[in-house]
Amino acid sequence: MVKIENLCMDIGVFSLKNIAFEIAKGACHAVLGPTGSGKTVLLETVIGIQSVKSGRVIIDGRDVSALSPATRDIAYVPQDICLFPHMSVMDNIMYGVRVRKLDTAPLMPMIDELIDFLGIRPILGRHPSGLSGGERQRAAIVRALAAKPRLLILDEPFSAIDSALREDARRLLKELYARHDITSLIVTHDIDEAYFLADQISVLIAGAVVQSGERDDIYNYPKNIAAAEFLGVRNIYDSAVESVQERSLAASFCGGYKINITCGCAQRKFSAGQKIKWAIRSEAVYILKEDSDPAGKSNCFDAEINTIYTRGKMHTVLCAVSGGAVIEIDIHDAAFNKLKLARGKKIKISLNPDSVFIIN
Amino acid sequence: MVKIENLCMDIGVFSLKNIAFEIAKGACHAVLGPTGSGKTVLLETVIGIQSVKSGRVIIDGRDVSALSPATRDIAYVPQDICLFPHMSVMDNIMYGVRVRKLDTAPLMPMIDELIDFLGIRPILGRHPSGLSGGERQRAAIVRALAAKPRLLILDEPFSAIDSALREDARRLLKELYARHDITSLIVTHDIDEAYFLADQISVLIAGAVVQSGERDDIYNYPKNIAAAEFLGVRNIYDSAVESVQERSLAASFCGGYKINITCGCAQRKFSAGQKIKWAIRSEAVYILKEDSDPAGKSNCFDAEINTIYTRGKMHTVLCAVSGGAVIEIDIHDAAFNKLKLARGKKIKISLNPDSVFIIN
Amino acid sequence: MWSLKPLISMSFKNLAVMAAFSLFIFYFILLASLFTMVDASKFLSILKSERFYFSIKISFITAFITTVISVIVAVPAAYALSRTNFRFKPAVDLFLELPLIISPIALGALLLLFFNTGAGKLIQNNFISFVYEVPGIIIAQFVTSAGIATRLIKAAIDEISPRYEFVARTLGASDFKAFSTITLPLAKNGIIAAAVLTFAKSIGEFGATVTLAGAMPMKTETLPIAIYLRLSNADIEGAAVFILTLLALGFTVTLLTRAFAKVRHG
Amino acid sequence: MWSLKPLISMSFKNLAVMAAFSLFIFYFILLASLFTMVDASKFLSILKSERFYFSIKISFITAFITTVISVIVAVPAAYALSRTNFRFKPAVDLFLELPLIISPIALGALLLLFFNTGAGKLIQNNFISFVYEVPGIIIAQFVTSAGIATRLIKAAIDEISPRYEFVARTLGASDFKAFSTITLPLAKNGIIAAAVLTFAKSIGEFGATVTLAGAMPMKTETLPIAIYLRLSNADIEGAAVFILTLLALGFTVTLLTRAFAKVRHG
Repeated sequence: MVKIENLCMDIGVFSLKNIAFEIAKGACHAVLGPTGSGKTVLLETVIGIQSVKSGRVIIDGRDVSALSPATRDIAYVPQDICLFPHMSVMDNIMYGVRVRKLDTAPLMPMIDELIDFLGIRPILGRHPSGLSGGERQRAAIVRALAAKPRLLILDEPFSAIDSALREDARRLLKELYARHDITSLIVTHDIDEAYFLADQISVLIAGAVVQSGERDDIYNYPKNIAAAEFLGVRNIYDSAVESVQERSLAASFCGGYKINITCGCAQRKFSAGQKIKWAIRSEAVYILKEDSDPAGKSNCFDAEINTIYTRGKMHTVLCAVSGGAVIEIDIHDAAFNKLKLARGKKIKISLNPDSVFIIN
Repeated sequence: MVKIENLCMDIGVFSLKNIAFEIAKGACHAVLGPTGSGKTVLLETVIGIQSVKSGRVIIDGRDVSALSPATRDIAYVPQDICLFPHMSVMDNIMYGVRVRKLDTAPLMPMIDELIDFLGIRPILGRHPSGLSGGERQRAAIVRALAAKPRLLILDEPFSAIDSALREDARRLLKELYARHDITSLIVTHDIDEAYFLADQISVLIAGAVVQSGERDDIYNYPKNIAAAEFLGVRNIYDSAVESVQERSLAASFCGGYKINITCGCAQRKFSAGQKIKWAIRSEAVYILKEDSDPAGKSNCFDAEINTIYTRGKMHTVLCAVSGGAVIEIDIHDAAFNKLKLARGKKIKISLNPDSVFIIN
Repeated sequence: MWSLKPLISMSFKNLAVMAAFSLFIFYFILLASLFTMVDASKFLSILKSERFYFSIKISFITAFITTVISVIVAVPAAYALSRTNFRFKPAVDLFLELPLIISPIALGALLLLFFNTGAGKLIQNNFISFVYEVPGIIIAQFVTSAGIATRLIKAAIDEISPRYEFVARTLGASDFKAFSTITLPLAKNGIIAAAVLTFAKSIGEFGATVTLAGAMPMKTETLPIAIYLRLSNADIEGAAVFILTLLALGFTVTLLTRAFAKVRHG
Repeated sequence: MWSLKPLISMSFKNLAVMAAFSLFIFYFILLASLFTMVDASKFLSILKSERFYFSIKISFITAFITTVISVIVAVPAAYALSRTNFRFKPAVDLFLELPLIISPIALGALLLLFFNTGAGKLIQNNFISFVYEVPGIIIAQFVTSAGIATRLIKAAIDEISPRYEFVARTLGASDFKAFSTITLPLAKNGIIAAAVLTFAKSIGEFGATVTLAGAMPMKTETLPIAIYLRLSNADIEGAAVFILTLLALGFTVTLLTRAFAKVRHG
């Protein structure tokens, strides 16, 4: 298990503040944050290139904070891959084994398996300069794993790969994680990538972790505005608590509407009249069929379509609720066509009370 | 109207071969292609920085192929934006007007409108170094449009913008196109971006346009393997034509299954026994509800779920059809939950005959 | 590596820092030894002498003229080398690298040989005299610095993305307008740094100057020539004053170019 | 700009190319004038003379030793300046830039002054004699080239992403191992180019050498000193042979460094 405890860093004007999270053995943890949030500095601190101001990095019970990178047992694949350009792929892979003077024999079966699994046997004799981004990345992953590190760190793992090939690269990495017991930390600005690969996610904004937890919780229930906006939540509304029940609360919505929220037991902290913000992801808003009866459903509103952004798989519909607020809805192409949506059309929308959440 | 006619270029080992497409007045045309396909060279040729080997660039009836960039009436926003760092944003915007010694007065109303629409009035006095990627891009677009060019060219328009802010930037540009009569050529490797912004798309692979046409046609019916794979089509199958009807044809599918294809009138070209490849986008494959009766639906198959990749909005389900072939399905989160999908579950899938297409 | 190995493994970085410091100390000791030679009263009397004033004046005037001419030629030449492709570009590029490598005395000697040819004599007799004259100082400085100035300014222009000019040209600017309104202002600090360095190099030029213009007191006696003449007369304390002057200039120039380099990157 | 304006607007690029060519032609004419001076029979007799052979030998031996010492010191120093932060780094950096700017004659004079101090005399009397001796050539070349070699090698190391070393260290390499197995091989061509340039500079060094080691025939008579001595004796044809030798060396070296630079970027 890897524990990051209250890590603090100062580099010039930039600082990391009390970074803390854990990575369970065999799990993948993603640090997700925008450009300039301090992701790379954090990662270099964990690796041991930057030294900590305070706090500790503990790997399998051993405090490595004061150790050199060579003895931390952390493998690292940087954003630009950095295969050693003057060595063949095989020499790259064996670099760590050789430099540590490890016995090659017991490691070879696993290395061979990795080579085959990642499909780089045909390029073992080649030098990095002629390889594609994907080939380089796979070679770098085998190099990183060859000496059985306790933690694998990937910095923006797919940025060096052509976007059309990223999906395959992601799936391969996901499968690799499933087959081998790899404890991994990835650092990325891409929400989809973090969600796809990681079990837990920490959101890093301006040098501080604003939220850390299970992937689905982070995705579905961001806890504050900065995280919500970064995670692409587009429906955020100022509101006030109207009434608090045992397992839900009602809050105001534009034009005297009410919205029911059942998310978690969060309502305990709230009292009637309190100012809050509530939010819902655009894909959690449903457009009801014209003939459906909204009576049975909660949080149903009449709305009129303002704007439609068509895309490939999902379209975005912006509609104004009668009270004036604009709600954004992501809708699958099939449903979009079935509902015959068009600008100016009057629709009924429904917000699942479980999907509505409160942010600070 | 802009016409690119049989443009050929040679730069060292790289060449552009017979590039041809048209951009209707007020339309946005996207050149979509992977890294190294020649997008930037094409664009520099249209601008006039590279000279053509053969072929012509015609803008509103005028052959500009031999003109200098200064007299082509083409505005250009490069990938790295390139606001002049030693000038204020306002001086950047006015550069073209001043250098052409145009009368400022008649242009100012439109420039002012653009400034306000793109929200850059507060930064007019500032120098580019302190601005965000989005602010720079908006300033560069105003600079490009200030002297009313006949064609606006954007190279990878959103690459300089943080991914979390790209959606807003895209929508703003889309609205700008809707409000002003801008004829535009964008160059990108991002399928979603091209689909979102453009009316027509040309797919450029290895220096040649492999397909050019309306956005939806390109997205839904790529014509050859290279385009289909680049455009993210994951279900492609070798097959043979079994029978040809007036408005559809039947083709073989693994294990003796048959698949009906109604796409266009393409079947005219085919005859029974001919080897073909057919394909379908993953979001066009539907999973039927357990209680639904497949009798009425065509192209229904029994399948078993192999692998599930969960994401935020859409999940990917890989399932094996009884005959052995694997079909990939993209499914919206709500439907995914409703259908209670899980690995090993037996499902019924349906392929809409209109969504199945034949590629070379 | 044998016996050094443990030491190296222990702290390779410290060893590297030590190497840097040993070089520093080497140069520092040389400078320090200068001050053991300087006698305050003699120092002042030399500073006040007309001959010192003459050396300063002739050095500054010639170096200034050289710098102006070098920059005027080097800016367009650097632009051509950085931004355009033309025939014989590799040959031109190669020739401009020569003064960086070839001994200044060889360059001075080449000038001397040239002025001994028919064409050279024609120029000498009908236009300006160079050999053993002040214009000879200027041309000697020019021949050793013009190539370097071109390289430095080319490096400054290379750092500026050509896309700035592309954009300016699509906005209606001619080649020259795009250069003068965009590239030139952006390269300004680099050009100034190159000019300052050319000036400093010219002030310190000795080999080519002594060959072409000779070492003539109160005539072609630039600061380096003055050092040479004083040392020839075993006037070590006298030489020290001139060395100190050159060093002070050198430090000033280094700090100045760094200030400009910082502005450029900032 | 007044009357030039139309010309400039017409073809600014051609004007820039013309500037580059005029510089090229300037240097080319100088070279060409050399050949008007060379008399084949005299040329051959000098080439065969013992004195020419001595100059070549002493130049190559001293320049080779200087290059070896410079590279040995410069590689770790450059690494320290490129990759580590240490106290007084700005001061060290500043001092290493001085030899680029300060007149070689001032540097030679500084050496001469140093060997006139107590410490200097102690070294001269008990270890090696430098003043007017062959070791003086080497130290004169070293003082003018070590700083430059460090700068060039630092530039080569700066080009290599430090992340290569980071990766090597996470894979278990010590600082030194990461340097010797990754950075050093990657900087190899840059270091070779720097060594070749240091060698060329040392071959051509005149100002510091003439000051410290003097111009003594058949003793400290390097190629530049030989040119100086021949010109002093008005033996222009003799000087021409030596100039030609230096030029040939200069061309070879320039082409060599370019070949290495190309390999590095390729």
